[in-house]
Amino acid sequence: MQDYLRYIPHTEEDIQEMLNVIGVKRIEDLFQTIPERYRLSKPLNLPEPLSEPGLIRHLSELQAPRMSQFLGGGAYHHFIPTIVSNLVSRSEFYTAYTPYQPEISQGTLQAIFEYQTLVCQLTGMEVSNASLYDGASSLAEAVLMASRITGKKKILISQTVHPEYRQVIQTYMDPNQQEIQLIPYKKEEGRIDEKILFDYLQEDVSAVVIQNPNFFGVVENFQPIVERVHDSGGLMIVGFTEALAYGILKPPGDLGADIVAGEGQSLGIPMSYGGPYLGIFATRERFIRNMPGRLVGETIDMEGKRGFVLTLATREQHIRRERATSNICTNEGLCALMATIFLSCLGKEGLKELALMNLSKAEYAKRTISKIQGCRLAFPSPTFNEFVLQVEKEPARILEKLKKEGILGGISLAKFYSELDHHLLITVTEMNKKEEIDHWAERLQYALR
Amino acid sequence: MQDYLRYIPHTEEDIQEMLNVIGVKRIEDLFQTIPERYRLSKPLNLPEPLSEPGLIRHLSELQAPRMSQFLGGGAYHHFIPTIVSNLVSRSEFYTAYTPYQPEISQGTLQAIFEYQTLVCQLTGMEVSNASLYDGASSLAEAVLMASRITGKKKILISQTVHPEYRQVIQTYMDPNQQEIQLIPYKKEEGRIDEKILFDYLQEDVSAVVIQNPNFFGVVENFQPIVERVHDSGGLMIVGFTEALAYGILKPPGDLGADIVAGEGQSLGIPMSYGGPYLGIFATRERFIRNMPGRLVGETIDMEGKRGFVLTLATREQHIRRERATSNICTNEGLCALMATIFLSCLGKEGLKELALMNLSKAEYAKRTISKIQGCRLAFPSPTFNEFVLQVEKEPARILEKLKKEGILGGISLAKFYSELDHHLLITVTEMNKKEEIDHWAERLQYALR
Amino acid sequence: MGRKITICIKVTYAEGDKMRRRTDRGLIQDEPLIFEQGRKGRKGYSLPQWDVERIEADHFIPSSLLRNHWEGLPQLSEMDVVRHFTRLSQWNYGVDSGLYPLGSCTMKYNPKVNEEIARMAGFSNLHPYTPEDLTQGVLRLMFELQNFLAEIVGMDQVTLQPAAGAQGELTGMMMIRACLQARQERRKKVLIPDTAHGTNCSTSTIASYQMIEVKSNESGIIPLERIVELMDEEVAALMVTNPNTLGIFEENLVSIAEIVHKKGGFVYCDGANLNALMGMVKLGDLGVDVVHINLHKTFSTPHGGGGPGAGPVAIKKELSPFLPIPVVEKQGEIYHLNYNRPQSIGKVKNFYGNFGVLVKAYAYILSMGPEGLKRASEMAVLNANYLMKRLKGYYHLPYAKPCMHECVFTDRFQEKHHISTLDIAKRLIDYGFHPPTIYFPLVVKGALMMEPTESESKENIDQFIETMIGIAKEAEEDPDLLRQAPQRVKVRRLDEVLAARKPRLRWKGTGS
Amino acid sequence: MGRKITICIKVTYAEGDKMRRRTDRGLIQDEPLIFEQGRKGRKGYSLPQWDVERIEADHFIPSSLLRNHWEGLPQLSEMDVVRHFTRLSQWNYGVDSGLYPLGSCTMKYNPKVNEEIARMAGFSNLHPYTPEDLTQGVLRLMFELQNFLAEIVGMDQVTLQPAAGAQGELTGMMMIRACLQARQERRKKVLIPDTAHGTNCSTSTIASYQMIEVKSNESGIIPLERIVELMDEEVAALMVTNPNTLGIFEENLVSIAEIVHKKGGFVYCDGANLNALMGMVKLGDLGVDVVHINLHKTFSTPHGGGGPGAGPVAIKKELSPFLPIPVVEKQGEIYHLNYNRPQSIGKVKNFYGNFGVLVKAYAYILSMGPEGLKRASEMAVLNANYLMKRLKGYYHLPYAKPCMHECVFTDRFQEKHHISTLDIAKRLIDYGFHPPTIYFPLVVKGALMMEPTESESKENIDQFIETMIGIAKEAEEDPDLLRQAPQRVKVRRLDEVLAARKPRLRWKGTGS
Ligand SMILES: Cc1ncc(COP(=O)(O)O)c(C=O)c1O
Ligand SMILES: Cc1ncc(COP(=O)(O)O)c(C=O)c1O
Repeated sequence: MQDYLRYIPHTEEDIQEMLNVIGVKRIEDLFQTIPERYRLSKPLNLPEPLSEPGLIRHLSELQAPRMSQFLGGGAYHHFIPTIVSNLVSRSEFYTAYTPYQPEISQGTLQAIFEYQTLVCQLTGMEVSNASLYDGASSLAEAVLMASRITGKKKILISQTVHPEYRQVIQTYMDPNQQEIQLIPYKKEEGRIDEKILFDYLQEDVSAVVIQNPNFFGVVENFQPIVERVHDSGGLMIVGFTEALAYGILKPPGDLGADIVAGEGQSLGIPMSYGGPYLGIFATRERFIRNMPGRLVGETIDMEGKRGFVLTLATREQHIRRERATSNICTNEGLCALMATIFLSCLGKEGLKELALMNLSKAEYAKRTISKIQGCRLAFPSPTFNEFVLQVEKEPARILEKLKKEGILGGISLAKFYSELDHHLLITVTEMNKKEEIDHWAERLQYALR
Repeated sequence: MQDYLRYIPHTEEDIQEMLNVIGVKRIEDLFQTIPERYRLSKPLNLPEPLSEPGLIRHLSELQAPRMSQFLGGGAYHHFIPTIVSNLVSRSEFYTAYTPYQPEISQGTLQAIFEYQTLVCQLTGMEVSNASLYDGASSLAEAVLMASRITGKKKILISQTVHPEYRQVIQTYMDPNQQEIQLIPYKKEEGRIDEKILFDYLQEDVSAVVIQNPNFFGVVENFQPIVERVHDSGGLMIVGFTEALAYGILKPPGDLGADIVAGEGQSLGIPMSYGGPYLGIFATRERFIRNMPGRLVGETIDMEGKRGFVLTLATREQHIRRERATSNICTNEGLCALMATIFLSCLGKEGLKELALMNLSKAEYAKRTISKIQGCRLAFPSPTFNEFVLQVEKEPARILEKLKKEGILGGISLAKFYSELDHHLLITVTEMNKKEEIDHWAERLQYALR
Repeated sequence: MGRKITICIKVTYAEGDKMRRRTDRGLIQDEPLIFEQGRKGRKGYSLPQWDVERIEADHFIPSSLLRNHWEGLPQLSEMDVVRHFTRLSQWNYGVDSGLYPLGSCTMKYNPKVNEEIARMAGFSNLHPYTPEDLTQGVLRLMFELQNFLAEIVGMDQVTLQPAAGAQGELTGMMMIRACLQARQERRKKVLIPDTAHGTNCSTSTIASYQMIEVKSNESGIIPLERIVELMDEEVAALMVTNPNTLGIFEENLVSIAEIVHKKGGFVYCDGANLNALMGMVKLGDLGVDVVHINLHKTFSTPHGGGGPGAGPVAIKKELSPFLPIPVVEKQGEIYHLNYNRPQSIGKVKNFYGNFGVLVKAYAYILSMGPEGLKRASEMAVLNANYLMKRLKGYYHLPYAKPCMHECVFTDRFQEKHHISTLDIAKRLIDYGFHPPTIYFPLVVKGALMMEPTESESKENIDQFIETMIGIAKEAEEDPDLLRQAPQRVKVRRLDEVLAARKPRLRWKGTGS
Repeated sequence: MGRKITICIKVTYAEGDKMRRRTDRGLIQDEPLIFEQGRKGRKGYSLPQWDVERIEADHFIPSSLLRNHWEGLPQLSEMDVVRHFTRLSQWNYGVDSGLYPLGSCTMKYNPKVNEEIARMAGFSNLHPYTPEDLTQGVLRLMFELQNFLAEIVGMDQVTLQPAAGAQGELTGMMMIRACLQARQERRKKVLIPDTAHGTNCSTSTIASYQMIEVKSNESGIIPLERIVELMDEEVAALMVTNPNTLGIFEENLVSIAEIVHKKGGFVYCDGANLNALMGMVKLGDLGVDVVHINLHKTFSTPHGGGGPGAGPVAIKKELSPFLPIPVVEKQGEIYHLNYNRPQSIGKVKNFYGNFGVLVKAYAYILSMGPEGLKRASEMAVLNANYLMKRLKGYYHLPYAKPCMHECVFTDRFQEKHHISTLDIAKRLIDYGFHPPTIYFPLVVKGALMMEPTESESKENIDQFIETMIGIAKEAEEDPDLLRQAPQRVKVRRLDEVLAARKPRLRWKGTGS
């Protein structure tokens, strides 16, 4: 079946005419520069092509079943207004390349300019780039940037930063150039232990990295930390996995953060089994030239009309080559557009209301299970839409039982923190209806018997 | 909850400012012209508004389950290329009104011009309008048009025309102006009985209406009829419910039809529980001025550039008022666009291939059940993708049994033809995989035991 | 080589910031007809795989009945088809492009979520002859929608079958005819005001009634006296549009209805303008016996560039026996389709109506709720009155009284500069607005009929107003700008006379 | 009042039918920034209904940690949001708009069906921490895609984790570093040809290697002798792009690889240009140890206006232990994610990669099959050679030899008319084509890098060719047309110097 020809318009006539113009006989003649003996003689070992309807059928069958979800930990189940997916489906947006030719890319460029502004408003920072890959790599870029700025080696990272984010930072870092010191959390609070942090906080520290809300869902209070970090000549880096929290939480910028880097998936981007997501990256104006990633700036055209262009490219790989601030080229443009539409649609009231709904639902869940035997909140500290539950039975067993009821009841923390071997990370969002939460609690109670 | 305000942008400030400009105090003052005592004092008795996610949840629950289908009879389950739904979702198409302002409607206008051309190519006729409501009303309009042209009363309609189409014709007709004579079908062939037809075919006959393929799926041979109709001074009207058949069948135009009117749903339009569909209507150039519905024509602009406009509007209600050829205004524009994209995408090869696949699958189904005890083909005549099966058990019972297996096994003809009380109309399209047909046949055999 | 063309975009810059959302140069792709493209052997499709024997048609069907040639039908790659229709779309203007004040058409915003919902497989992929026990959900949807609409217009029953307003009219008039026949009455005439939409007139003809035109009075409504004069036992019905096409509420309707009823006639109401009345007044309370509703206007289903729409008809009890079949009914908890209605007028359409459109209207009503719908009507009327107030003085207002959802101006003031309604309309295009409805209703010479709808914010309307004022200025200072308009779009004014004189209604090979 | 602007659209008419698909006037809506719109109290959203008690934040969280003010964030109705982004989209140019010969970017058609599939709820709504027994389908998809890609490039294993090409490079170089470390080797240098893409250079830096530039020879490829000279025990790897950014196949690669290997180094291949090779040759057979693949190029996933993409990395067995975690594995009939790989470089990204992009690439490969992919490469190369052949003579061709999927011209011939590559590129816009990649690769002065891809029909390419020839004529006869270009789009050439001199990177109240 040659249905793939719908993607390749050449008829046999076309091919002949073109070969004649080129002055060769056969297609193969065009591949002469490939050494004879390496040219493939037999077809690739791949499945025979599927028809369009066959393809649709096959892939529908690979889908995962619908479940009641209480999972978070870096990916969140939030409502996405219909217009978000509707508008990003405009082919002028998604079939375009990076806007290297501004005159026919003003749509993408203005949207990114709006995105950069929205990120500043959300984080309380002064400048944002046009996006990085995801929260984890964004945080890693922040760490590298800090070292470029301070010229120092040591990075202090709170243990309450998403474990996978820490892994990515580790990978990005050059063991010979940088050194990581993990800062433990207060067992009773689930928050970074400032005392220990302050002990490590010396002149040689390039940056302190915390996450807020942290991996346990706990709202960190890093105001006291910021000052000390600055005094010691280091930079304060604040990461996050749940951008929605800033609908009600004080933006890190207001608290003195130097770099804010985190995940934007909650802002209108589907969970898609882990990607594509949105790496948010914002900092202070004075650090612009050290910033990774693309930037869109406002300017005027030869008629004096306002327009937008990619700017400050001298930081980037295609100009600076080996001396660039980062190697990023393709970023997450369309996801940034989704976030832009999402935020435009919600506005300040909507974002606040949505955040409050997440908080209220999580608190409702806490109240509900507070009556249950065999489990307790691990940390009393304030949280946003996630919290850690300590259980008396084997977590894996509990989750297995809930799963049988069609519920993904939480994430077992054992694989991330050996000491939290009887702990579940529970996430509750606006998508969990009251009855759903009650049902979950009820099945949990049953499982804990 | 006032989420409906997302569709109504007025803030309280806006309202005040506007009222001030108008010079009234309260909104109610704008409705003074409505007699006091009739103005509603209490809110409409309707459900409280749903949120967007609530709405989505509610309507998903109203959906019907997915079934294995062997139903046709005027609505067909065909594959719709993804690009069809994708392209008609461009808001410039679907949020526009009828193209009364040609300068900013060239997209719609050129597409309709292409549609009109494609319909002519499909039916073998000379002119097509921009669409009517559906096959049934289209056929009714054909009958009215014939009377306008011939000035005669009597219409001869084959009993093999879709029963619901006949009902619609009946409704549209003025009992005082027109009169219907049903022409029976040959019991052994399932085709119109020419002899009886010819007996009725007198000078007073305005038109003869047949359907091809007819309601039994049988391919009619009306070539001999056409001549006689013309001799008697009447018009030959050919209807259809399955447009795809013309991928292989000789177009009615080639056989001398004067008006071709039928259903275009098979051309890329979803079944949607019966609508919206596409009323196809084509005729001869000499009848243009008597034609119902909108027409798009080619012309040039003041710079001599090719463009398209609505034309010959002097036939239409908004100009001709009570002397118009029809009262149609809004038609099925977007469905016509779907058909245009569908046909552009398939092209002549594709359409022929698709038609052949329908034929081959239906014939495969025939062969498969030919071995089954307790059922037989009611009519030996050639068919396209539908055929009538005579069964020895109670049809309702059989269908009920199949339904329990997740199969919609056919349509019982009893409610349409009292004499066909042990007959099922079976439809097989390219969407019925071989295994599905085998399964259907196997369950049918079981049900016939 | 080739000629130069000068495009004057003066005003775009002239008014500057005062008129913010303005038009600009745009790059548009020319695109030939689909038939002028493609090549033999190219394909843009993918069908299900062959899993049964492929047998040539003439094996089953006599070749005399088989197609032996193909005229036309293009052969393109999928991408070229996509580009073709993408480019065509870019020559269009929709509600999502900008303000679309097309009077009598209620071009309100079409919610995207409703489009998504209508596309759900359990609706779009559902065969109309699916057994009722599997379609309880969709039957419930239709049943509830019937009730919602009945409540909104204050009638007893509703049929969802008609595919559009005009077919709704026909259905309504057929029911009236059937009812009269059942009463053994033969009435020949229908009264229709001169402000009526063309469909009213043509519908009455198809329903085989003779139309009697009723002149509206100087304040734009039906004069009671005229009805008193004209109404007799020959008259089957009065067809009235309320609010009428001048955007004016028919104040005498109640008394008029009484007269009509006294003479045994019916009052048919064209409800296309229902967007002004939701939650404010019920047509049923005003003596209306039959009313059709354009879901593609009041209930936000998109117009699709000329359909599909849906024109449900609401009636008073008396007409119930004559409703088209089937009627969606509920018995206990079970919904079903009732075909057993001997007095029914039959069917006007195959199956049950434009279900895909009904889904969107149902979703819209559920999203709005009672206050939402009322608010919509209030704001629609507010917008129209605000527009009317601010434009009067610049444009001639034939009926100077508060309007409902739309208002009608004329080109009288501009005549002295030899500027017509058409020129004004075309100039609006250069500013990125869709023109209003023009030259309708016919009773108003050079009518400009404007319906902003509740979807438009004050800012949007202010921009439109400032543009209209700017155009009025241009008409005095530089009228040629208007006569030359539009200049900024793909094609300039088109030769409609040529189109009608020698109609080219299809592509005919390279000749075309 | 305001000024007039003359737009010359000479050539649009000049060449007439010879160049069919041409541009035209278009109506474009100006649209302010989202922040310059909206009003307090307006809303464009609808959240789930409150079904639990609504408690103010400060009840749970100390107010010192709560947001006390909002700077900016707009408040618009849903329709105004829809119009805003609809209008913005209309200022853009995508593959669906027209020919997009952006060299090194492989702007092929993005099949719509793949977009639909990626949107299926069972994929898009799936949480990454869902237990594996529920995600067997998606794990199978990833596992099979790994194998497909490995087969296509002739390598042993594949990781799908990298989010884009550059991250793929980093992942690959990290693995090489890790492998060397495991061997207790400390190598400091990486060899990179001067034709390389910027990401290769910056990646080597981030991987903390010192880059040594290798000059390419007069026929555009890496000279064997230079490698012989430069390769030593200090060199960790050679990063080569094949076909290279000149669209030329690196003929010496096999011998080069031998040398590199002999000295204990690795050959890293930038596979961004794989679209030329599918089914023709396997990079693995040429001695490549690591190669990254841009799914958003060769495998038709859309570029999204700058991402998301996906940059899987294929490797030879030797490097397997160092693959990022988790690795998708199959044991018996069960697919699972293996985190237990002690030597792994760790993770470069959260979770498993850009799954939504992977789905589209998987669907594409299944639609094409082995012959389809081969055909794609053949036609991509055919199109490029046809283009090169027809344009040479009109534009200077620095490397006059058969090319692969793309060809590179320069502005040398036009220099004498003081016309630069930039002028040519901008003039193309006026004709409705996206310009080629310009001023890259850096080794070519004033480069015009053209990659038509297999999606374009002969007619489309002929139109582009005729336009390029027409522009060459214009450069002689009327060079100002080029210097003034583009004239037909929303904005003319933009002041990039101003943008960089005083950066305005965000809206700052009415100031901006
Ligand atoms: C007042 C009025 N009545 C009837 C109609 C006809 O409705 P439809 O176009 O849906 O047939 C219209 C539509 O323009 C109208 O404006
Ligand atoms: C040759 C080459 N290598 C690497 C890259 C970087 O790929 P990405 O943009 O996906 O990071 C590109 C993209 O332009 C490229 O053309």
